[in-house]
Amino acid sequence: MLEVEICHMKMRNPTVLAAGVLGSTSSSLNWAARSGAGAVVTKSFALESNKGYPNPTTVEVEGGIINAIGLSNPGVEAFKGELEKLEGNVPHIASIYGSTPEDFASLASQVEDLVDALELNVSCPHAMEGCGAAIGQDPDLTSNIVGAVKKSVKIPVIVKLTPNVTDIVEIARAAESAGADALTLINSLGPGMRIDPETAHPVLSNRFGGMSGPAIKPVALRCVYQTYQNVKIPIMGVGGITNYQDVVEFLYAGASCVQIGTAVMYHGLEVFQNINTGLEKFMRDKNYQTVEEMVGMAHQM
Amino acid sequence: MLEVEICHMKMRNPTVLAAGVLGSTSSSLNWAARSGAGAVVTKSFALESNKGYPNPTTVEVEGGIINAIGLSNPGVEAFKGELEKLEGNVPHIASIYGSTPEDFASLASQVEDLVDALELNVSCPHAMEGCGAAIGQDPDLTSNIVGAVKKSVKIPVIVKLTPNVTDIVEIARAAESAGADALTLINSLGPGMRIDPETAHPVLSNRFGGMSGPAIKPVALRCVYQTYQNVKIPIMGVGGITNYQDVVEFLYAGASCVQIGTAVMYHGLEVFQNINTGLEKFMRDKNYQTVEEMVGMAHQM
Amino acid sequence: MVKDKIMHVPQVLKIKRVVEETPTVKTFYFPWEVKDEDNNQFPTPGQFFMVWNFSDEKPMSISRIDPVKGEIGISVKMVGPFTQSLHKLHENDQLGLRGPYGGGFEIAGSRILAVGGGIGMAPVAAFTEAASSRGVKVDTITAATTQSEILFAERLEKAGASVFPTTDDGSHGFCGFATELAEKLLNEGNYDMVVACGPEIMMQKLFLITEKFQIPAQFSLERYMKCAVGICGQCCVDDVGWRICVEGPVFWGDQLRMISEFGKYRRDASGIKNKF
Amino acid sequence: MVKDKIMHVPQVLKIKRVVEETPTVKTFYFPWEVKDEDNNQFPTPGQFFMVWNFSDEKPMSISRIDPVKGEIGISVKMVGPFTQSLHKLHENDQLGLRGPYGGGFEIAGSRILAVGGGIGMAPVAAFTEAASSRGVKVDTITAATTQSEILFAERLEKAGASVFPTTDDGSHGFCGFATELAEKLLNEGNYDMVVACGPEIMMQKLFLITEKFQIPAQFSLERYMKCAVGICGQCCVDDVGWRICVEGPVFWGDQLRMISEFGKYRRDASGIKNKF
Repeated sequence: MLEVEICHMKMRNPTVLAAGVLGSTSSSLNWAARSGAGAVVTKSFALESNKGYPNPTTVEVEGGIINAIGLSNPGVEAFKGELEKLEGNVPHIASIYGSTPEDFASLASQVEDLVDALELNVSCPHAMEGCGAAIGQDPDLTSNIVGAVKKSVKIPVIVKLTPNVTDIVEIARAAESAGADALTLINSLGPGMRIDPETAHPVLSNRFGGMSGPAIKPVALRCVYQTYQNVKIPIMGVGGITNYQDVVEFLYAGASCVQIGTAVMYHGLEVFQNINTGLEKFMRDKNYQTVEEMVGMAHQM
Repeated sequence: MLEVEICHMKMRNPTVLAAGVLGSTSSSLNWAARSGAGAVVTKSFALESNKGYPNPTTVEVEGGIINAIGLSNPGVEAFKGELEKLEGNVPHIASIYGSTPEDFASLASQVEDLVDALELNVSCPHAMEGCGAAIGQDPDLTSNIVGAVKKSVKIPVIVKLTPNVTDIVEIARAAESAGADALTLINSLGPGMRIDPETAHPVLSNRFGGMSGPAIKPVALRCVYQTYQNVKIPIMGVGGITNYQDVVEFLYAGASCVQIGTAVMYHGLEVFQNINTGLEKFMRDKNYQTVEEMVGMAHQM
Repeated sequence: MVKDKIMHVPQVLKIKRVVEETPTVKTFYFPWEVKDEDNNQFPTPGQFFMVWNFSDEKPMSISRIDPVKGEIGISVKMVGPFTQSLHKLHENDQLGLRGPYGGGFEIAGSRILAVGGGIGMAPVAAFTEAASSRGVKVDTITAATTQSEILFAERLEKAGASVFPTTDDGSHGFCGFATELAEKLLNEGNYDMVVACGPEIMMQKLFLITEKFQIPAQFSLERYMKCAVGICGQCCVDDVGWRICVEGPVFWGDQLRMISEFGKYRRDASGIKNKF
Repeated sequence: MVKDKIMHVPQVLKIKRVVEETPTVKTFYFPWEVKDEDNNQFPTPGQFFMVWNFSDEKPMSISRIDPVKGEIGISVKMVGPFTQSLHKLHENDQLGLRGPYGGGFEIAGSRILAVGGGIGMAPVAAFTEAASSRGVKVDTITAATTQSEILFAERLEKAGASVFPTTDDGSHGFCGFATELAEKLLNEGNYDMVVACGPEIMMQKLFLITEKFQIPAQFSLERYMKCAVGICGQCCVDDVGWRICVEGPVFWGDQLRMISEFGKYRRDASGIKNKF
């Protein structure tokens, strides 16, 4: 009943472990799959290793957290060792980042055989120089990167977009035109900041960090709704989802499935099973046969 | 001890009633002043009357609310009747909106004698056609409007900016170059959306509404911090402030004073007095003599 | 983080049943339960809900509160497009309820005169039942234009109140305005308090009468509403600034003295003043 | 909305006093009170704080927990730039503490062997005091390279534990590794449980010893940490995936069997594996 299919990937349920939440090792990805996730996305990795920012890299705020981990990763060579050990009967999606179309294309080719799809992280609000949101805020750059990756691999290419732009629809259209097979909306919001009132120190070492958690759900939902009206490719909704009602909202707004991240902080990996159980009950009560029936329903209202 | 001065306006404390919160009548503005606000900003008004959007216009979300009132107002002629009845020993700031530089200039001249300053609302994320954030997302339009208003009035001109842009600093600089005397950061965030899971209906009649409340505080704080580094004119910080610690964060980030809005929903108008009491105690503990000493301190860390 | 209690969201409920009270008034019953894990409160008489029909949302008084049956009733008079759309609804149709909002009537004293004019009878009925069930003697004036529009008379008799119907055209009960009957009863009886809801002109007259009798009185006011959570300022009243949705809708007589616009004007959706 | 409980924010506190434990270890005491209105919890032995010196933030074990005095102690061994900067701090200087995080040691059984190697004595000391105060007989091995580095011996004797110092160079107490002494004591005594914290190589040997003796044991592990709230994945251990900051840092021996990287390697800030 909960099965969905996105870019020809069959998922047993519509809940996906979001990029950057655990996911830096095969161990944690396999654990998420065992815990009930319908698919898993790795933490973003690049050609070279990166230690990320000094701590503090995460601090709580009202309704969520802000983080500036800074895309730490051991580099593609080491990460391939992780990808080789992926288990579980779920689609595995590799999140990759870089600063040029060539970076992205090279990464994509190197891991194509080890995963079921790619998610291009062109939208990290706390990436270091030349990576991250700077790309996803520019339709041309986005388009070039998507085009380069599409040329170099056959597996589905999903593009994760930042909400921190004047018009997300413009970027979504650019990604679609360049051949993206699906979109993930949204990466973390803001960025935001927290200052310690005792000392006047910005808490994060990077000062600014991307917001995630329930507080960003309304914005994520609007981005999904707006984008659904303007593109044809499927959307993975992400942003503040913590319970099955949230999933229902995202499906109604036009997401074909959802990603879950910060909820793991509040509820642990059990959150996947809890959401799926709740969603199944809801669908029975409402006489839905498939998740797909619910997708985009808010647009008929 | 709490006194501040912004654009030569003396305020007994740094807490200002934000535009759009109560403020549609002299009665409610006077009440806010009596309740301890250091200054008050009116609800935004325009040349002509406007009923705004149908209800629902407000709904709660995690850490705040989203609203799409739609800039309802009785028009400048009727609103002048309200401005004439303003009382209290606090600066009165008129928030105005329109769709052209001429609209803004005309409004400004008409009310110049009745208030101490103007706040230009070029940033409402749920304004009707041609007003609102569409202006504040365009540096040239913003610049033209600020320039036109500056030419037509002598009282200080404050510009309220939207965070819903790729780069808020660009807009802030445009406003400053055009002669703005101060900036108010930020207008409501997003916009965001909420969908009823029972029926799939978007809850707001306008579907999208601007987010306010504690959830947006980290983004507001980052906007203030970032803008403070790039402009010389003073900043009024606004976004999710509910207690004196929040005020301290905004002062440290670079705000010269703060505006308070959605906190009135949670705590009533007593929020002004409570914040001021807390702030004064904090300043005594920390041996601050003036609020000004605290402004921008986070930049020295 | 401990999960927020989010309260200001319409809760979509199925209509349990519809009662046709008069040719122009229907009462819609909804299940209403208060569980620890959700954020519902049981309303008190005088509170209101924002009622959402999926295209508009308006404040509506609660006319019946039954914690034992776990239901509440909202009575709607057909006066315009919104209420017309509600009147078309049947059992099992859905509506969104947001609230309850505002403060209710205080129950005090041992003999109370309750006055309801037209659909103003909705909160007065809920109050009459609540006060009667606490052993308070309540005399309730239910005023309407004509006999067929008299509201809740039987129900309130059953609750133990003395019901005094009055019609403008004299077709039933006392012939004349509610205020005339109220003055008569106040002259005759020994009341501790008056509560009232109805057209503002009626309430203004009644206010003057209660002043004359120096009897404490509570009045439920109505204004155009948007947010209902105390921030949009739409329902603020001159000159004191109070919000009908938070400080109101029920005010004591001495509070009314500070509401200079009472009986004079109200503002429309854009904020323009309309005289009564 | 009921205000969130926001817990994962550094709380900036003034150092109450600094105790120089050894030439390389200082204990920093902080006031710690648990009030209803704030979100502090009193930590339990084995839990850790993220300690923020305003330029970096690292996990540090709690070495002393005193709810009566309302204070906690964090013992820091000088090993690099971060801990060097901490060692420069004095009374009334400030540090940020975020936490407490992770699960602590469980106190069970009536006779316990506690083993601490080097700065691993920090949580073992807190555990020894907590268990002793509950009437449990605790024998605590405090292991160091040399006599001057022996930690907490006197303090733990006072708490009622039997303290067994051991030094690599034989300058004090038993001469040899903590694991050799532990094996000797396990052979002689009748223990219900072992708890341990120290270099992972030491713990791995100790784990094999406890397996041989078939005695239940708890071990406190350490990994590079970033978020400490269970989402960044930095401290996840192979192959089971558990997070040291949430499922750990203390694990039972049979849990350790599922942590294949235990004693073999750990990941650095970028996620690259470094062998022990």
